[in-house]
Amino acid sequence: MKTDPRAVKTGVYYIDGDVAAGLGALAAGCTFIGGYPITPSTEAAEAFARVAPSAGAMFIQMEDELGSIASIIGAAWAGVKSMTITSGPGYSLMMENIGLGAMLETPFVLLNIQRAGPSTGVPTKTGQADMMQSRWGSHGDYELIAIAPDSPQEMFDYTIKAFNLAERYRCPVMIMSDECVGHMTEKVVIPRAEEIEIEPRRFYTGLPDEYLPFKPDADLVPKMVKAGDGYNLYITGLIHDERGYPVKNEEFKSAYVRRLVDKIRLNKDKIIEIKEEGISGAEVIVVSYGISSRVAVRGIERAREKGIKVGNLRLVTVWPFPDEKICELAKTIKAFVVPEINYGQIVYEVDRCSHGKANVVLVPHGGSGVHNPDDIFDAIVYAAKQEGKIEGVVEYKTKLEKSIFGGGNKLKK
Amino acid sequence: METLISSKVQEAHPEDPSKIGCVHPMEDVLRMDRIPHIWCPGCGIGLAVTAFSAALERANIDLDKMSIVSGIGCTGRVAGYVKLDSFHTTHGRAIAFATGIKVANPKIKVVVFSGDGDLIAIGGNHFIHAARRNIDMLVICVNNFIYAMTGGQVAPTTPLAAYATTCPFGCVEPPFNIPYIADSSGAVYVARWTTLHIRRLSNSIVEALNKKGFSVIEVISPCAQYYSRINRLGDGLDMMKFYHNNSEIRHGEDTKNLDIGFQKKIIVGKFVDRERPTYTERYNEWLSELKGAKDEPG
Amino acid sequence: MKTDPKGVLTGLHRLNGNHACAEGALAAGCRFLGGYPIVPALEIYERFLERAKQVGATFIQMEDEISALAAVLGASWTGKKTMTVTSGPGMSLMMEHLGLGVMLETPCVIVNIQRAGPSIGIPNRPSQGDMMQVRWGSHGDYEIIALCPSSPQEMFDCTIKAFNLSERYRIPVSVISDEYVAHLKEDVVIPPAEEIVVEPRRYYTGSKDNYLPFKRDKDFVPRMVNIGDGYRFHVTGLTHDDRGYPVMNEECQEYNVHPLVSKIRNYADEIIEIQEAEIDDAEIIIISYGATSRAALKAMEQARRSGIKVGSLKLVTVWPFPEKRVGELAKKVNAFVVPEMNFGQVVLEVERCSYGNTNVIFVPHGDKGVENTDDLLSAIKHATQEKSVRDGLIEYKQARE
Amino acid sequence: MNSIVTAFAKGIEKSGVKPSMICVPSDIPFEPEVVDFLGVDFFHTTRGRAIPFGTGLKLGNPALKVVPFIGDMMTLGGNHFVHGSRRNMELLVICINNFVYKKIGGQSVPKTAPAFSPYSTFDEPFNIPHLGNSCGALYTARWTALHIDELANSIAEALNKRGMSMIEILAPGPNYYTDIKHIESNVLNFYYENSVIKNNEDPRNVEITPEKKIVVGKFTDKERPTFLETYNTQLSSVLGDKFIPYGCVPPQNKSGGRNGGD
Repeated sequence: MKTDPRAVKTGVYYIDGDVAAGLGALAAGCTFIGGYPITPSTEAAEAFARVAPSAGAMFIQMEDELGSIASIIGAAWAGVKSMTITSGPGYSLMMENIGLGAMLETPFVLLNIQRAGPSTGVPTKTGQADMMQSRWGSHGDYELIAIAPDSPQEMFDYTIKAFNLAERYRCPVMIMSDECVGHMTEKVVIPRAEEIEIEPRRFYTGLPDEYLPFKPDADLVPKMVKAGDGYNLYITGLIHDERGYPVKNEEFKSAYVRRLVDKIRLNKDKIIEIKEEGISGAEVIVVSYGISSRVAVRGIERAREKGIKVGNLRLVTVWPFPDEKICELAKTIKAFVVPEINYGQIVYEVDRCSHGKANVVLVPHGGSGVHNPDDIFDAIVYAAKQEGKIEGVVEYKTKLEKSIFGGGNKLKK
Repeated sequence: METLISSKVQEAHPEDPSKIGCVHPMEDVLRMDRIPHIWCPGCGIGLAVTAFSAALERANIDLDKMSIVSGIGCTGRVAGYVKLDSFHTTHGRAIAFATGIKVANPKIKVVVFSGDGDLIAIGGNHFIHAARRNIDMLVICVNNFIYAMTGGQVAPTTPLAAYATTCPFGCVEPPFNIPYIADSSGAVYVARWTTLHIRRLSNSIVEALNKKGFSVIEVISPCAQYYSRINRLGDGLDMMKFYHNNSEIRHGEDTKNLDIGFQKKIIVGKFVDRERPTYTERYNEWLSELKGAKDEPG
Repeated sequence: MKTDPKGVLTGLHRLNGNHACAEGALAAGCRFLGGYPIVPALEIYERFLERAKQVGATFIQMEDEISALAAVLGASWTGKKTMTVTSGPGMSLMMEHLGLGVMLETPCVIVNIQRAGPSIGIPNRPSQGDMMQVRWGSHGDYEIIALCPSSPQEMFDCTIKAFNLSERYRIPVSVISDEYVAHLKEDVVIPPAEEIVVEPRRYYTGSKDNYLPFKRDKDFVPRMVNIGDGYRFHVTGLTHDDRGYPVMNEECQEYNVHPLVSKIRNYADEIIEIQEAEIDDAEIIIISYGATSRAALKAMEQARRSGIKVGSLKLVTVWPFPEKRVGELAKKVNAFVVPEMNFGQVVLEVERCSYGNTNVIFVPHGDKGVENTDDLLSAIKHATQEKSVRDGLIEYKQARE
Repeated sequence: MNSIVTAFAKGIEKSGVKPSMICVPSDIPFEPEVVDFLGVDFFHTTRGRAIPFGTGLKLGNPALKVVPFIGDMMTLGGNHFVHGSRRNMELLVICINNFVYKKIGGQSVPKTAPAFSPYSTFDEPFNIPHLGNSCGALYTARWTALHIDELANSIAEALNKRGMSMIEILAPGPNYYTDIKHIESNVLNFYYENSVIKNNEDPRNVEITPEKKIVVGKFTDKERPTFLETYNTQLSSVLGDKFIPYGCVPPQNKSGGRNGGD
């Protein structure tokens, strides 16, 4: 399906990632954003608020993050594409309703511009420490999709992709960006409306009396209708059957929640997007995402100059995680090096999926800044030199850590 | 561990007050090692803090038994500059945090000092519930009509048609009348002043500090950097002139008449002063009812 | 340190898990409960409130779970031992303040009686779907301690232990139980007050002028003072230095946040408590926690009777995860069988820590009743037939009637 | 609860609003049969979030009539209520209140709520109509589960009101954290003996206290532009022709649906 031309501000711009995401949302056909201001994500909301009135869209600033996310779930059921914008602390507040979104199989997009945490942390500086939260933050079992763009252009492109995935799989999609990307100003090319492909909502078209709100298609995704169309909907956050009616027996619970997780797990190959470069024949592979992947390139280049065969694997979709891909690669290489702006999150997934076949070196960073490429280079050199197998994640001690907590061993277990 | 802080950390924050080279008359209640503060030129929060500090000296309260809690935002930084047991907590939850302190140890005098976005937008629920319970605390709400810390977004206090970055074509939501909502949810003391009325504000704070129950003082304050700039209202001084010409003291005014329009008249004064049993009193009553004897709370 | 005898109801009692938890809290010296009612944790409030008047404890029912945890953190700084009680949806709302608790290094206990999720789910059915949430649910980097009791007696013991750990490491500690244990009635032995050891708060004792709220001891844990003691300290959820003043740079972020992680990671061995049974000759080990370990132990016995050498590893502390021990055992056994009442959470950690040395079989548990062992036994049989180590998890598929 | 449903059904009928255009976001789980009977669209949301959920529904499709049912008596959702009132969002909020004092009107009444109903025994309740009125709600009323006809009239009236309306219903209703068994049977009798109808009473004076009889009635009925009206006026005055008024043209009905032909 093509998008609405009124919503596409075609042209070449020099804008930051937040603004690009705001324009991307509009281009993707999003007509409702409920948000609450939080540094460093406000620019996206402001950009949307500026262009929305002339495109038939609405930005409403709700009273808090709980209200923001509840309102966009409501709007999605009223038939529009909706999104909210936040950062770490706001994201934590949204956790309960992300579960509701997953349970009601509501398509919506959540843009999280990560900042340094925990708690209030450093509001104006970058971090990547909400990655695990995006997967596990709400209670109960669910699966969702998370994307990590690394440039303003990608913020635009992947916001559109996020909406498409949300509609395709009827689940919340997280754009897990970070402050660096959000506030980075680069060239962004917004194509013409005809060139933007958007996924239509999976509307039900059969007989009204036969409609079952949670009856899945073959790919485990059910079809949706709009509130007010006379379907007499019964939608509940309780465990429910195909009609949407609450059920209280455990067997049904398993079956229902199993479908919620399986609709993502079984469609994983279609969802996952990774970018790889120099993988074949590599002895060390750098696994990264978001802003870290741009910093890593410098470290990789230096290592290649030294003659080390380094591959570069960038996770565009972080969740679902590419288990099999990592598992296969682990068998062919010596080690993975994982630079992250946190003290170890995605690295545990890499560690898990490498099944002891390859060493895993974490290059941590506490946030509030990005890695020193030298650290990544050093870690690659170390990983390439290592002959034996080391169990568990090896935490590389960065220059910054040494300068604060003193020298000691280069690496610590 | 101290030596482990890199030199950069130390440079960023001169620890030695002598470097600044002055002794402030309110040194006793302000953290001089944190001055200079982060507020912009023309901001009114400093005036509110001055009024508060002056009140502390006059209120005849043991400052060691006093705690100040702030949320997030420009005014949220106040806790960091006032030399009491001070807590800078999460966005909107200052009142909830303070409730815990007060209920767990009723001997502590608790002050919540925060902004309009923090207390009334995201923290609105805690505000009305603490008022309903009548938790014994003083809430000073600095109202500058905008979210200033994040760069000028619309707040639930932004007057209709005023501009803000998330309302680039004018605010479309009517603002809260903070004294009215405080009154209707059960606050025992409600007053409003502007940062121009610094002496009256200070008197009001002294009065409220000695009041038992949930007291609210709204302080209208200029935000020269965002609100005034976006709406072309001049700088801090212009706003003060505006307050001078457009505020009217009406003690005891019915709280429903206290709406603030865009650049309209501001009614200030003390509006509510009544008595209601506090949460701790009712809790103790409940305990003694059940036990037949009065129990020492907490 | 000995506990206050007022809170200890010494003797043999028949209590359900929730009541045992309330008794444990009071025995550990908890004197402040802030919360918001939610099924299936209600009985803890009821019990606590009923007993509050006898021990002089304070109770407040806040307007929501967000404020409940905020109030608990505030109360903790007055010197009281504090707790909040909730279930899944409430836990999700508490996530922001869990982060604040970690950042302010405030000791408190969060009891989460898990119910079936996601979202509202089924309020009165057990589940273990919040295991990863408690570890990863708040934004930013932190490490957490989570204890998982499997019986009312353990609810009592773990609650006391949770208070002790929270004072020792100055961190919010979760007791993450489930509806089954919470409503299970069994004998609970409450020892005399003299026998209950409680960890005292790590108070600062030096001069008032030199107090720095976040100056860390060698073990990365700073010392605390009470509000009202005249220290006039400042604490903030922003990244801060030793004085508690915000500093917005990379160095301070590393200086502040890395110890938050290290103070748990480096002392994981002291914190971790696991219970092993019949490990020595085991070919297959069931790794379980909480209510599922009841089924695990039964299955172990039944399997042993039929001649399969099965052992059990029960996680009392799920977080931090006993990486080393699981890694060691992985080399010795043919398979780990991991029953959980969810669709795969802690099993991912088991998979990670077995480094491709053994098969990991995941059993989604609980469909046929929490203590039913059918699925476990057939998973064990399945494990014995598995000859080579496979890549990734093997998920046991139940035979559906 | 049954009597409220009856009143709601009657109210819908009287108001002339088509039930299929009514959406009920609620934090009380309705029985599926009830929803079927009413013929509305029903959303059981997370605790306290019915109003923002309803805000989203309303703004997503302004043609809908959104009626949030609040069972938590403004505990979790208090903030959304005050902000919804301030915005004058077009919602009809029905707030079920099962709080009854231990003693009202000098008469001893069984404690209806255990210590953990939304308010604990030593807590005082909100004066909800006053709170709503002070924040800007247009229409405020309070009835008990006994006043079915009056309640139905109120609902019919409020459904046709443009703006935020609020009806508080005192009912021994199932609240989802209190067990039904705690609710003593003579509560209805108590309502009968202790309530007094005073229409147009100043909401200031309708607080529920042990000393007074419960005042019920329609308290306020004002007029004020709704959120969308203010939005459209303000933006078209600033942007002129560039502005596409929001919600004036009903969104295209792509899904077909039962109302497709209307």
